[in-house]
Amino acid sequence: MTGVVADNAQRDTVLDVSLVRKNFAGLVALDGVSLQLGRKEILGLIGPNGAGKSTLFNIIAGTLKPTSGTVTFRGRNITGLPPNRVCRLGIARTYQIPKPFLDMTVLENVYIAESFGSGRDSKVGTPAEICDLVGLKDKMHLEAGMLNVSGKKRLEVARALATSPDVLLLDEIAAGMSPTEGEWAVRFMEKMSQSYDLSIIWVEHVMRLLMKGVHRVVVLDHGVKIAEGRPEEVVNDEKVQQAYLGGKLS
Amino acid sequence: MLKGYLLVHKKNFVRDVVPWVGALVVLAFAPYFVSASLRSFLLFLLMWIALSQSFNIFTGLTGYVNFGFVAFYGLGGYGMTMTLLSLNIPIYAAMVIGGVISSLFAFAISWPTLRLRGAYFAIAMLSLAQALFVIFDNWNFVNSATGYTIPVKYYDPVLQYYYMLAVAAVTVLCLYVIMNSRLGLALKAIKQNEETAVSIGINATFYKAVAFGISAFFAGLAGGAATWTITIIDPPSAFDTTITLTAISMSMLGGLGTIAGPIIGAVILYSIEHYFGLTLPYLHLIVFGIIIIVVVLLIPQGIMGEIISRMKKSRRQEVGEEG
Amino acid sequence: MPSVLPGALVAELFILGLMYGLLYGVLAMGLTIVFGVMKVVNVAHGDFVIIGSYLSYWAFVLAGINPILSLLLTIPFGFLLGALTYLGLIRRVQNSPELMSLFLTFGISTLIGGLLLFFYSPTQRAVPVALGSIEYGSLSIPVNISIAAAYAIAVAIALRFFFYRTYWGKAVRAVIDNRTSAILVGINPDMVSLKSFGIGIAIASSVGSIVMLLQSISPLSGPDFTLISFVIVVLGGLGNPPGALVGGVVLGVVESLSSLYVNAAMTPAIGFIIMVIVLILRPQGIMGSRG
Amino acid sequence: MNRSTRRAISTMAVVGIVIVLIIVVVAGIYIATLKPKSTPTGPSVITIGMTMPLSGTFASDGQMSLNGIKLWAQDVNASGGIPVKSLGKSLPVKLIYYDDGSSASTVATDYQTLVTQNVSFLIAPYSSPLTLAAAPIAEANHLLLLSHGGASDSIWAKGYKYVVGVLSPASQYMIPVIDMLANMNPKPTNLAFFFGQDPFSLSVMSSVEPYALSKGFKIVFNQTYQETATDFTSQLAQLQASGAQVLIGGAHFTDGETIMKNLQSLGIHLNLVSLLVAPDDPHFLSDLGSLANGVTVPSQWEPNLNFSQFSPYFGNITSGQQFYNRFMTAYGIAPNYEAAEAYATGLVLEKGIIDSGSLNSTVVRQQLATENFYTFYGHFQIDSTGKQIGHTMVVAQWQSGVKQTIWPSSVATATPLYPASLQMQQPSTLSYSGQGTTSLYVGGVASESYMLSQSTHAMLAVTPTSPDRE
Amino acid sequence: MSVQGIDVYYGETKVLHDLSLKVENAELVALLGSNGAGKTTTLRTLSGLLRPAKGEIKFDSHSISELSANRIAGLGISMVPEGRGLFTTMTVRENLEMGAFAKRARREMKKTLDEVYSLFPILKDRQNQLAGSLSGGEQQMLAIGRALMSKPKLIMLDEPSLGLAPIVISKVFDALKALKENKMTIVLVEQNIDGALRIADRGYLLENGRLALEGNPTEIRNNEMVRQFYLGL
Repeated sequence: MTGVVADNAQRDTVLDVSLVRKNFAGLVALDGVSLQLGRKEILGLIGPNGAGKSTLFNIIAGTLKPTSGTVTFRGRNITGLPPNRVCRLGIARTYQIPKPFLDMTVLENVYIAESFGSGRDSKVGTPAEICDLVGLKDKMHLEAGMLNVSGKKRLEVARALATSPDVLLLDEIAAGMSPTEGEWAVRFMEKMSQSYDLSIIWVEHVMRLLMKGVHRVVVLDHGVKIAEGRPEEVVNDEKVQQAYLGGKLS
Repeated sequence: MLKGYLLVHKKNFVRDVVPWVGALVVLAFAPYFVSASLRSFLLFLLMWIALSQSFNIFTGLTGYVNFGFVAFYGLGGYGMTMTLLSLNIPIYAAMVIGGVISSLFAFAISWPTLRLRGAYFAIAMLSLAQALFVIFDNWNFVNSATGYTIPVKYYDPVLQYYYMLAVAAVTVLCLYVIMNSRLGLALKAIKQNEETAVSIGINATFYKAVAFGISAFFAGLAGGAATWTITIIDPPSAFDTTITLTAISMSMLGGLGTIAGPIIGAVILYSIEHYFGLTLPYLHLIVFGIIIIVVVLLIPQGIMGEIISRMKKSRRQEVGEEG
Repeated sequence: MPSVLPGALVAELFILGLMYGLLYGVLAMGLTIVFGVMKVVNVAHGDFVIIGSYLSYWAFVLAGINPILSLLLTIPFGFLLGALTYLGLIRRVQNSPELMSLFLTFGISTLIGGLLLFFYSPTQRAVPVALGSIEYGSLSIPVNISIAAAYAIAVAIALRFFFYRTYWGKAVRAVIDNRTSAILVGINPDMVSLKSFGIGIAIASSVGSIVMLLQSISPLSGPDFTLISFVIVVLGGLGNPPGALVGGVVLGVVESLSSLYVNAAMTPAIGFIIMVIVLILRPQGIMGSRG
Repeated sequence: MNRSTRRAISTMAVVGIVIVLIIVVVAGIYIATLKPKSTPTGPSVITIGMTMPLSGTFASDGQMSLNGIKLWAQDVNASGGIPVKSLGKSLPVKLIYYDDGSSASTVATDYQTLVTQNVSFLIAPYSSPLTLAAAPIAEANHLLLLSHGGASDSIWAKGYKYVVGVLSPASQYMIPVIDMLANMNPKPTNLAFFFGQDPFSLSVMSSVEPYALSKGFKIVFNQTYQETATDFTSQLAQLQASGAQVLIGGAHFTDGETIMKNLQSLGIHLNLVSLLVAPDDPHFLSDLGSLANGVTVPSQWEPNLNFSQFSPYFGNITSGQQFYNRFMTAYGIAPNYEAAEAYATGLVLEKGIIDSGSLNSTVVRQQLATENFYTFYGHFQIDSTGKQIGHTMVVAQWQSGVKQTIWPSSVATATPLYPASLQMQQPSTLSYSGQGTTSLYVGGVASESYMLSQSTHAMLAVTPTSPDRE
Repeated sequence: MSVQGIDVYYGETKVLHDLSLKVENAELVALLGSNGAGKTTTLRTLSGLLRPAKGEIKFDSHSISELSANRIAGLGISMVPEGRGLFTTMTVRENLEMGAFAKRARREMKKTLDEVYSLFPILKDRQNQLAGSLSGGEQQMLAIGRALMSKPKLIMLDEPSLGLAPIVISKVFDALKALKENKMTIVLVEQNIDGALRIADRGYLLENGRLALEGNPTEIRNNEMVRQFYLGL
């Protein structure tokens, strides 16, 4: 571990992923990955295609069971719990390819998430307020299937927020958004994190944005954590450049 | 919860409720002004409405196609008959027990079967119903192949009509309540995207099993009421795959997942079957087959599904792309 | 139930079960190929068997053609019928959800049943061709069942040749394996589907000819054959042709040997129960490899 | 799919829906017109209602029965109708019948329809379950229900007052076969029972089993089977191993023929095979050829029976042969006992109406309780429950392509072919011309004739090589 | 091949916006861009698996935008899909035979087979093994070999380096280089920019379904946008 403590928010760890390993029919997708997420921290998770980011997300969210290793959420071992239990405990996720309930309106989508979700009173607001927050107020009564990519991504966020989470797993929220929208996403996440005591793990390929939005970055390659630290440090790391670009470009 | 959802939907109670109550009132007074033959036609039409609707409660709301649906009908019929004959309790109580037995069976098999998807689930359920048929046919506890007859002292066609009307009405009402409840919301989410549903905290396994059990309960009630009317029950009639297939065809023709759909489907198909059955013996199978083929090829969503999607389309055109 | 099992009887039952199993296994192969290529569960499979049976029956009655010879008729006729059914109906639901094809073929099954009833009345039909049995020691092996098994083996070999030695056969396997890649190498999936459906139905209706040697049939027997094929296909893994053959043999032998302990009326339940157990324990079937 | 085709298809969908709706409306109107037209001046016809299984499991039996009843109605009307004393005139007969598709629930609806159509009497559908489904409706409406094809004894054990059986109940079916076997020389010792798992066959089995034991037979094989099974070889191989000399069993049609084909392919040697229902059907011969030879069937009636010497005798048809010819001329196919019992049902009703002079079901039912007479079908007499006790079963056997009555000896037309095992292993010739079975049904009406040609007769005439003994 | 202003939708979502490209004969063109930029969609559209809603794709001056994927393959456009898309239940040799399914190629199959074997000798050793049992690198070679079997005029590869060890990656790139030298026209989608630019003649950089940059390898290397898109800084 590069051992950089980004800010004091990290001191109390909300989510602790420890030595997680996952094999798929002989292939090693994750090889002993550990990471900690602090309270109100926004952690970037990056790595080239096939590095194991999605696998890690799926393991935290309960969709996959790790071959070995543990996931601890606020001191409680949640390894191998089914996704619905994980969500009710307070970990929400978005999908890289948006998976809304297509035939329902935007508001219904959010409403369902709110009414099941964590089972507590929503700390973010009513479904309508959440739609407003993510900028879908005037599209609230449209069917989710009719939204454009950016709208669907916003809906993903709204749905995740409606479950009243403590930890938010964001998967490529900015891909498909315009640069201005992307800037909005960065500001929005920062605001959410501060106002609602939210910790975020953020996977994003639009690095320009990600690097502005996160406090700390973890880099995966071939299922192994190859770097961790502040964005500007990580970018100049030689291993990272090798993994990303196949070598130093210029 | 219900309140919040209704806010989202802005239900029009006058438009939504009045026709149903009207239909119920007409049907309730029907025995006083229609002939016995029409009453009997209506009775079995109500049975098919109840059956296609209880089929719809599970398959329409979850998207899992239950090809062994008749098992619930048969178990309800047997449950009703056997409790009636052995315990000598009022017939409505026996019917409820039949429904409960069928429901318990559904819960028992939900764990292994609901893990299966698509064609596997369909084939597994089909085989399960066939296995039940063979087992009942050989099982002395249920009087094997001979089955049971309901004693003539219970014969009362008007009362039978009202019971069937009650079963159909309660089944339709139950579907309405489910669709507007937390359970319905969860099922709707599961049907549209099970993965997302689970990711927002919905326990899909549990809700599916509940829907399965409710569907079985009402199919069992209908089976009990039908057995009372038909007066005999034996394995070939109780576990007749044709019943499953007819219920599927009816709800599919009308539109799975809608309230009015299975009712419309039942009215159309049962009328056709009754009409051709009376006049052209072999032709009704041919007509039936052609209708199914035409529906699949031309209106795969069923009549109500087609109407709804047309309404949506025209609304979309009003709103314009992306509103 | 005999307290001591005579070895010859057990051996005979085993051979009978094996031979019947081969025939039904081959029948199920027709179903499983169609599923593998198109993801279509053909509920009308058994009804195509009956069509073949009736064709053989009339060939026999009108022209005195032996059911074995009428294979020459039912195989091409089945293929043509299958191809036409595919072009006219199945093709239109190929890309819809599995459910739709299930409904469609159910409609076809109902239609065929109705048409057969309309034209042939509900009476049973059989052909008076007797072939006797081969006595071997204390074993007596029926000739007609042997012919059925021989035909099944021939079909299995022919299919194996087709799948592993011919270009189109390999193309069928390629489509089953990876549809997108198959298209990308230039295989026309519609042609493959057409041929597979033709082959599936040719198998069904030719088995119908063989069935005429073994038993009596009626227009309503179709669904019975469909059910047997379903059980076998699930045992062997949907979309897995060799699995279907294995599934058929397993089912045939188990049912035959179980007749020593179980009343015949219970026998059909054995197949269903095995199948439900297999589905629960190994949803991919006995031969399935995916974990 | 591009937009224009999609639009075309939805247009077609709308057209489809409209067509379906039209059909429904027409159906509705049709059903509405089924309501009785008011007849203020008393009945001008005798209306008799029934359903028949013209499709589904019992379709072939239903078709035969319907033909029998229709023939009776024709004959009655041709002779000027039935004289009704209370009205002082003869009235023609009108039949109203529907297809019940072998479904009990359809029977329940259709009989409700029938009772609103001014029917005076009801005739039951073929088969026991369907008769049981019709019975409560008849009972509740006080209408006579004559059963011609519902044999199960349980029908008369439910306390119905209006259900009258014309045929011998199931418990009587195999009794004469056992009697016959007990008289055979050498008498067989080991019997095998292989019945279908259905109410009728089980009912037959439950009475024949104790009866056979009481006659000193040993039952060495006893199983039941599902009618839908496609082969019975593994069970029959065990039957063979059990050392059984006689096979008694069966259920209906397809299964009976399949049992025969399986027996033949296994080369099983049996002295006698007696199966329910299937061998009585003329198809049994055309479908199985020489394999049919020697197979026996318990029968309610055979064409070669003649009861005209008994008194009192009722009906214009005086002999089985006469009925056979009459039926052949009308439908072009040979009648089986189902056709005969259905025709006889008409005769029983006719006799009841004439003797009571009334069209009131209750009166006619009381009259029938006192009747004791013969028709070409045999004896009629019922007990207090309405169950048939007068009529007796006979045993028929295929001999050289002809179905002969072999038991009881008082009415026998031939001596039993016993042991009859030899034909079982004779491979029939592959060049069989098969002219016997070209009965092509269109919409349930036989359009081509069933006729055994001379050449077929000659070919099937396999001379029994074993001496006939009795 | 030339692509003129195509729009492509996934359902109702527009994923490619007015995209135009050109591929000259015997040229190796690299399509670059971060995840979700639209590279794979572009390839799927060119191979006929997706239909452009607008615009035209021309190959040898014939329009192919309306042809089905198997027809396009028959014309000599061969694609190695992402994840290789092998027929895992068939042998190596059968996979290669399937590659030559198009009538044009089938006649010369024997000859082509030898050529592929000489390019990737390991495939010959493994010819009777099931494709699913090969190692990742061997599978990638088989996928390329299968594409070559159709005697293509144009070959398109989707992320051939994905999931491979660095040594194997360089082997794959060497093979591509060899192909290019044999006058094969190649379109390469890669996230390994360095490797791709080393062998490419020209490159296109996509971002959010739009063309962001076009040029020769050196121009792209020196453009700041690349580092920004990939690394954000």
